[in-house]
Amino acid sequence: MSRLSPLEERDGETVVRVPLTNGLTLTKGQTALTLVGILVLFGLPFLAGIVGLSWGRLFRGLLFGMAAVGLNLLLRHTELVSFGHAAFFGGGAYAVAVLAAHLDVSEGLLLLLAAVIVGTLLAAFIGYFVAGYVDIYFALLTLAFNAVIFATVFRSGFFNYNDGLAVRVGGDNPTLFGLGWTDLGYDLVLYYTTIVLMLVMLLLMWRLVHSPFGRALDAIGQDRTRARFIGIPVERYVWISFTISGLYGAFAGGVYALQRLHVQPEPTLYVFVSGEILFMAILGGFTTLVGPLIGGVLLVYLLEATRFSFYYYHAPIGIILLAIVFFMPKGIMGSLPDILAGLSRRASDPGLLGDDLQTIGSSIRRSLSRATTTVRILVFGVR
Amino acid sequence: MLEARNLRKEFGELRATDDVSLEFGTTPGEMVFIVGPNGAGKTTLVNLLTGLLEPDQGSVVVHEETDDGTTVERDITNVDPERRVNEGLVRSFQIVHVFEEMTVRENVRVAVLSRYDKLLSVRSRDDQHEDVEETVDDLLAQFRLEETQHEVAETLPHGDRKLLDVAMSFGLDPEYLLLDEPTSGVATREKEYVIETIVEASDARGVTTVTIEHDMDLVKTYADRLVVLVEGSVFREGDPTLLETDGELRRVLLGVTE
Amino acid sequence: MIDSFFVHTLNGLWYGFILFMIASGLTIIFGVLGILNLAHGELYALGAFVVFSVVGYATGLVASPEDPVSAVVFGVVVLAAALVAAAVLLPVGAFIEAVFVRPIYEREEVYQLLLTYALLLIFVDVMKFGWGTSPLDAGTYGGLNQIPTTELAGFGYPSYNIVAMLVGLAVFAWLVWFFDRSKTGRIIRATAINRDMATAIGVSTDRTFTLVFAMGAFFAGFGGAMVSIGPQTAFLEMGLDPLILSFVVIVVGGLGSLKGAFVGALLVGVISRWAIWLYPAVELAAPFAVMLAILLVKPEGLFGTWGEIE
Amino acid sequence: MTTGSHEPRDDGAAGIDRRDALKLVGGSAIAVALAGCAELLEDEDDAIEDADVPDEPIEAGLQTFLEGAPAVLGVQAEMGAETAVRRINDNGGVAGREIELDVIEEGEEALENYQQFVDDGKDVTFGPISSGNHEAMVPEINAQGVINVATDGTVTTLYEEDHPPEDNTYSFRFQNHDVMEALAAAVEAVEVLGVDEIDTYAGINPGYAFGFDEHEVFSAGIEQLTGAEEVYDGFPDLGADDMSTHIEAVNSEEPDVLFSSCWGGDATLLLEQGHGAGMFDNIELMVGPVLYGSANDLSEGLVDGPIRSGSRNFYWDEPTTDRWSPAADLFEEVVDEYDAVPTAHFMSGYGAVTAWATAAEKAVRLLGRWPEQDELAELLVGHGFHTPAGYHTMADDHQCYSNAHFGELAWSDDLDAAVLENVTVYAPEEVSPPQGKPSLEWIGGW
Repeated sequence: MSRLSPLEERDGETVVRVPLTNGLTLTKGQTALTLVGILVLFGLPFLAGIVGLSWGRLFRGLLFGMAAVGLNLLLRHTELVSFGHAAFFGGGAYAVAVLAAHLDVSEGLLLLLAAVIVGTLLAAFIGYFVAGYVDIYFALLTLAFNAVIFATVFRSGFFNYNDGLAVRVGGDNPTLFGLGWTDLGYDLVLYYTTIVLMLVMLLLMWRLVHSPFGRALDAIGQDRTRARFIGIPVERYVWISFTISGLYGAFAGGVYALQRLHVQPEPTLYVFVSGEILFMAILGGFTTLVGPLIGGVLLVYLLEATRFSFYYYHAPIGIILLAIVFFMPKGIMGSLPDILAGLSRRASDPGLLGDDLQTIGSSIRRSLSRATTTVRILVFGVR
Repeated sequence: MLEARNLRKEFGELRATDDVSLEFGTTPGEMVFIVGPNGAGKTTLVNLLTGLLEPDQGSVVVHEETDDGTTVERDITNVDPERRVNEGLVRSFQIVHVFEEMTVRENVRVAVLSRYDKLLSVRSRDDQHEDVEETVDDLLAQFRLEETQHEVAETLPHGDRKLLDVAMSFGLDPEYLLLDEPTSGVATREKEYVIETIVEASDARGVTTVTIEHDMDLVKTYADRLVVLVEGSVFREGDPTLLETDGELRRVLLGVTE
Repeated sequence: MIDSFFVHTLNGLWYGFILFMIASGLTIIFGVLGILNLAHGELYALGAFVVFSVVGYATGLVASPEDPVSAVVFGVVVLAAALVAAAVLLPVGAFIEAVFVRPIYEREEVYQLLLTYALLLIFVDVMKFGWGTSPLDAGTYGGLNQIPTTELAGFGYPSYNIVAMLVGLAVFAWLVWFFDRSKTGRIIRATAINRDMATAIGVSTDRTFTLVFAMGAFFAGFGGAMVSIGPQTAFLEMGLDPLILSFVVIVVGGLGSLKGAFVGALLVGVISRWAIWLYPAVELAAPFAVMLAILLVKPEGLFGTWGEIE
Repeated sequence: MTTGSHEPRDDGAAGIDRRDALKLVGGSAIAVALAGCAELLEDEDDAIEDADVPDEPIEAGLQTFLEGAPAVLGVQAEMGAETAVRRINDNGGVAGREIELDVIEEGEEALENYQQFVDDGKDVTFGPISSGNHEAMVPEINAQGVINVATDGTVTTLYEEDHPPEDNTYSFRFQNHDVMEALAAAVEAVEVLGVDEIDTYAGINPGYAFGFDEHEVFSAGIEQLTGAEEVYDGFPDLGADDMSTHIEAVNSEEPDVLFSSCWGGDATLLLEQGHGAGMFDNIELMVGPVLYGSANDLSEGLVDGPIRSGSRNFYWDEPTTDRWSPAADLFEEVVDEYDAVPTAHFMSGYGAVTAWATAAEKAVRLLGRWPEQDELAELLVGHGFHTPAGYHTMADDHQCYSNAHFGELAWSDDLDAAVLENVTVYAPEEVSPPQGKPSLEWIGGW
């Protein structure tokens, strides 16, 4: 099977085999996009400022996006909506904070490892109870677990209530790779370590979802009963995928704690953070691997930055989300191919633009007429 | 041999299965048809055998020949459905259950992966197991699904979906295959084709099949043995010619008065 | 101790009735439309803000309560104001359903979540635009407490709580009557059970759904209004916690079940008040612990029904 | 332990004359304006005229709670900061530089907001309100080196333990810390009821870090002073929708003193439900350090009963406005401009801006040029300045110390607003530990 050339022919198209993935391939276009993406990630600390964006904020966006990538394993494959993934993000973040604040552990990578272990164990624990549930019961059970964890941390002196814990031993930043760094050096080393780990984790997730196990999760998502009767131990597999999915959140939360160096319950554990992680996956495009990452960057950026530009800063985010629901039906990454195709068609045939205007006009007219009908219904009742 | 031993199941007041004792596969590879009027407890019986339901009383037992020729009994009454698949006990549903968003090939493949116990593997891509792919090819050929193998299951015509459902069951290498109305919803002219394909496949593999069927012409043509359920109990058991000869049976089943 | 137990239980019941008023709308919408409306808490908040404006006008029309008779008149006026405030939510709900929700019934559920979350965000700013950023107090609680209720039985308990419980009971009774007895209610139930069948016999599902959403919004708003004329203030984030608590209530009771929501609300109300009394440390976690316990033991909730109003 | 009704320390409440006032406040235009005595100013300020100061305006950022439940406090801080900026700009700016103030919602992201302010090139930042958010910010402030003067936002331990002066250069805090108000509440209770009358006490405090801290300090204080026994401590959620359970617990225990650090909507909810359930018939006295923070939301019925409230480092009518014109002017300005009564949080914003602006101007006079951040930070330590609330000093630990106020909650028909009567003023040293001494240790030594 193995050949030296990374290129191979498939269905009449030249595709690129990706190293370390046992034969997963990308089209030429996808390869180019991936390379650009990786370059952007590596250049981010230097590029962000040039285009007027905040690097730290983008970094946080990537972290929440990473949690969303984990959540997406459940959402896309087993088709389970989790409303409780902040538990693992926050669990990871608090593992770091507790070790640093109470046990004086100062090596960042050790802290990160602890975050992954604690968050994953938490996911395994919760997953054990929720794996047998589906649909909204699954969603609301995960939410309840999340809420109980939040309430416990929020009202416990050990976690210093809502004031949270600092990730600094004796007032210093943690060490990384056993070395102390300047503030900027710390941020850069942490960022690049994270990016490398993140790329590896994305690659692993990619392999996972294309493996027989990924296919089994798809089967569970599409028809649980059938899955059982072809011999899939459904609950055990859901449990495993729930745990893996929590691992991604725990990793992201751990890095978040190392980046922010102070962990509080509301930004990490509140159930609405769980909702946000879910929405990141959807708005980025949950049918794709990297969509949730993009969604994370976008939503975090919006949530943190709109207040600096707008007095009414909630509504703009709401309107953007509405636009995505209605005009990008598969989320940003999921809709990208359609949009690009549409754009190139319009480039070659400008006449289509007129049709677009008509479509928009008629959809607005439809909305208005629906709205007026509702008034009639209010007056005359259902019949 | 698969044995139902004094199975009983009640839903509230209703006794859906009432002390049913039956044996399937006394002759390996036999084709048993279960018939009976609506509400006779046919589907409940299949559900009890395959583990979708737990009986209130009685047990489900598998008899297996060991190498030295003796027979070993194993009680699987409380075994999960997914584990019963490992015992060679496989079923299909009255309403088609396939993985709607997968292609035909992927549907079959996931069943075969399960049979080869490779579902937990993450080391390789799902389509890179040569033994699996060969088996998938065989099944697709046998069920005449090669042409549609790259189509998504939800877009298939109904007859093909039924066949796909059965093909997946065969992909699990069953010893006993329980089919709940494999021809329901299939156009009359295709019914024969569906059953014919199933018969061929099970003959080729020596699979004991237990089929719930309403079409008495098909039953007459294909059954090795007949089980008639009425109001949860076994009413008749025997040769399909009973359908011709037993007046009471004809009255119960077909509403024919003679 | 016994007296305290009695008062704590009454407090729990009162809180449960409030929860029921909020959760009833959510469970109706979920039961019939199959949509988990994340903006439900904002509709509740909107009711609280609108009643602030309406009450200010309405109580200007009557003298402030000085004797039992004027107190009762005051109470009637305030309750009428709460109804008016909730009625404002009817067109709001209908508009939202018709313009935003209807186009996406066929889409995957997660988009409905994203959509209603977007609406939640927009609602916050609508209220910010309408009523500003500071908490507002309708200031009617003291007046309502002058209605003589428990004094007659020789024991002091806030009359507002008694009134709120009676109103909650009336809401429940009306909803049960509506879905069991009235023609429109039966049509809605039929639609919930089988949309295609309902369409086949000539029911407009569009209109049914709009009506149901509007009703859901009405009861959310009414809950908000009832809370706001009580001791609570109306403030911008007030919708978040009730939204989550409504989830708890409808899950405990069984999704889509009105009776379940009623029993679930009272259970959550009473158990959580007892818990805060006896084990103060669990204050924040109490409702969720109740929910976990019930769901892990009885997964379908107390009155488990799926996708239909019971 | 001396308590009782004090004259304000040395803010020259009575019989102030022009020269004294100018000398007192440092003589510069804005220092005088911010102290509320602009009409006293006569001379041109040569040192500042000649200084080498850039032309562009000072860019300042304030983050505070602008919406929702905590907006009760946050918006007051915003009004205060805006008022100070308005006064500065009307009087020619800080050494000629006007201040442009950006105000944004604090939310849960105080640290991120501060970073954005720095990215936006702010010369100075103010806020936040939340203590946890402030704690997260302090290291970042020191890393970035742009001075922040917190309007509120600290738990006692912030500068005592977590960020001692040797680790802290650029982070300052204007408002009194919570030890002062919680202890003032304990002392106040003893003053009003007498040591022998206090046998039991209870607490209803918001269930988050601030509430837990306040309860701990109050308990330590009242037990040290009276040997009273705690009979109930309840912690309703912040932004609670029901406190009936906690109130019933108090009713059944009938403590002599009820302590509550509830604020904003929680304070009004507690007062409303407390009145509804007859709670004030079951206690002798309620002391609440921040009840008056909700002054603009209180109605006549709510202030009824034996309730005394703190007002941190500022009560607008102390010294009374007829004796102290700066306070009178300020009160009038706030009512005109915002249609609201200023509370202690107004002074949080006002004082934070004043602390920085007066120090900056002092620096310009000393250096003959605009100061660098580190020079200004150094000058802020030990800096004394006036506001209409009196005289304030920024201590070595970067915490500002001012008088603490406590008074009886009452209703004014003239103002149609809640007021405090019989206000007691506590000097900082009476209710806060000396520099370098942890609070609880210090209380234990009373």
